[in-house]
Amino acid sequence: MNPFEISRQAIDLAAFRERLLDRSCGAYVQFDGWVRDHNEGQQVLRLEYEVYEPLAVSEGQKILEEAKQQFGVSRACAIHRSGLLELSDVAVVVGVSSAHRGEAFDACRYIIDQAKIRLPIWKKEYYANGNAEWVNCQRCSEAGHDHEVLTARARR
Amino acid sequence: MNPFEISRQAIDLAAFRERLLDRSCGAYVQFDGWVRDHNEGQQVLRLEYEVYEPLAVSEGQKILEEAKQQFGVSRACAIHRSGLLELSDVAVVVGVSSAHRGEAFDACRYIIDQAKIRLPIWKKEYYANGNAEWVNCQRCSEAGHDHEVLTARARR
Amino acid sequence: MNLTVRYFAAFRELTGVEAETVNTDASSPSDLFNECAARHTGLQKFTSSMVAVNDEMAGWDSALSDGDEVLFFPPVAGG
Amino acid sequence: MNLTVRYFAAFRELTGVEAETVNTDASSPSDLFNECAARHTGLQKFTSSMVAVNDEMAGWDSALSDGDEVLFFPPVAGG
Repeated sequence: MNPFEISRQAIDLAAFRERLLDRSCGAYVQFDGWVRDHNEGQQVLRLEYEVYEPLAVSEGQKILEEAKQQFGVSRACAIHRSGLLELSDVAVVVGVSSAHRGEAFDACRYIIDQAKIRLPIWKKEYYANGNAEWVNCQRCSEAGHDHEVLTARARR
Repeated sequence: MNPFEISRQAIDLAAFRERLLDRSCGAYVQFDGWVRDHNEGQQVLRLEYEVYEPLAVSEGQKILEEAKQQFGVSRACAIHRSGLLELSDVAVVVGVSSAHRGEAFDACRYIIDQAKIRLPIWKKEYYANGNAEWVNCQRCSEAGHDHEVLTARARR
Repeated sequence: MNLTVRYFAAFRELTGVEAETVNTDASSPSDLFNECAARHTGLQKFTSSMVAVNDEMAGWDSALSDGDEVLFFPPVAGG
Repeated sequence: MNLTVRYFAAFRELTGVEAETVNTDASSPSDLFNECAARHTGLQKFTSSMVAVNDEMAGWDSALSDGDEVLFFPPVAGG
């Protein structure tokens, strides 16, 4: 099984965690990204991930390998959803197991931070007012660039 | 249900996670401490946690509250095992949900770091060679103090 | 030379096009994007837009060859 | 004054005692520990040992009152 996957179905978290189990590991850190009911003052009803899968998978694997190399953790896996998601659905899960906890936290954070800025994945939020909007990457907002709103009418 | 618990039974991770779910949250970070098959060159067969429960619970709750205050996360819960544990068992789980991921990582790490040095919980490792040893706190080792080995013959 | 251009997410919606074949002398993805933007009203390169050539991430100033498939990515937002 | 002393984990195994009642003039947990260590061969206060009085964490130099329950904790190791 590929350590980085794109899934069109709901993520099976129990099965995901199984893949990280390792008797030599004392620490496991997991990050879940959940579909939140609001964003920048707007009430979100659901959202949609568009994924360019060939590149998302190869780039995702690169990120996992980098994390293992840089932090010396034993295992690292991630799954990202594509398609339509409802509130509270798991959009992405990252799991890292290692001998000690410090590097497990660092590696998990590295993976999700990199995934958000490097993977060809786009998120469209559907709002209570009937609009839909492509959401911009965290990096832009954090860097304080002009807010680049890419508005598009909802198609559904 | 108490946000911080001591459990004599195996931890039900799915039920634990349910308690952290929150539609206003986009991030969930979970730390598991697993029973590892080795420690400082010794092969570990199993281990035992002794917990002074009244104080562990009140101090554990304080730590969770501190994390919520300091990092502004929505929910924080933890369960620590007591009694005998086998390899790969979950010894402790910490879960944090919040609007964004940065503070969820920071709060989760704060909770497990504090739990390890403040809670009246002691770990005895049972080794392949028949010995058993009380393990000392991380802080001592990290501070580079003399290694304080509290050896005791295994009773079982 | 002939290139295939593919648009994703907001870019696809702004152009109304998923993929198109273009005959161009553009020397780089950056030049090519400007040509495409001249044809498609509303298409503009946002900060942190990315480009891939033949399924590999590429620089905006990299070289292009006949037959390349050029992918224009608006700012990504995974997770 | 009369105090109850409780030993945990390694301390319990080193003394062979879970709890004992002592009559003492010890002015602090630190003094009390030294008295106990004189009675129980092998008992010694390791760095980062902790003490609780009446189920509250306490300082080694805090005051003691008649009837207090004093808990001696060897270095903790949760998680």
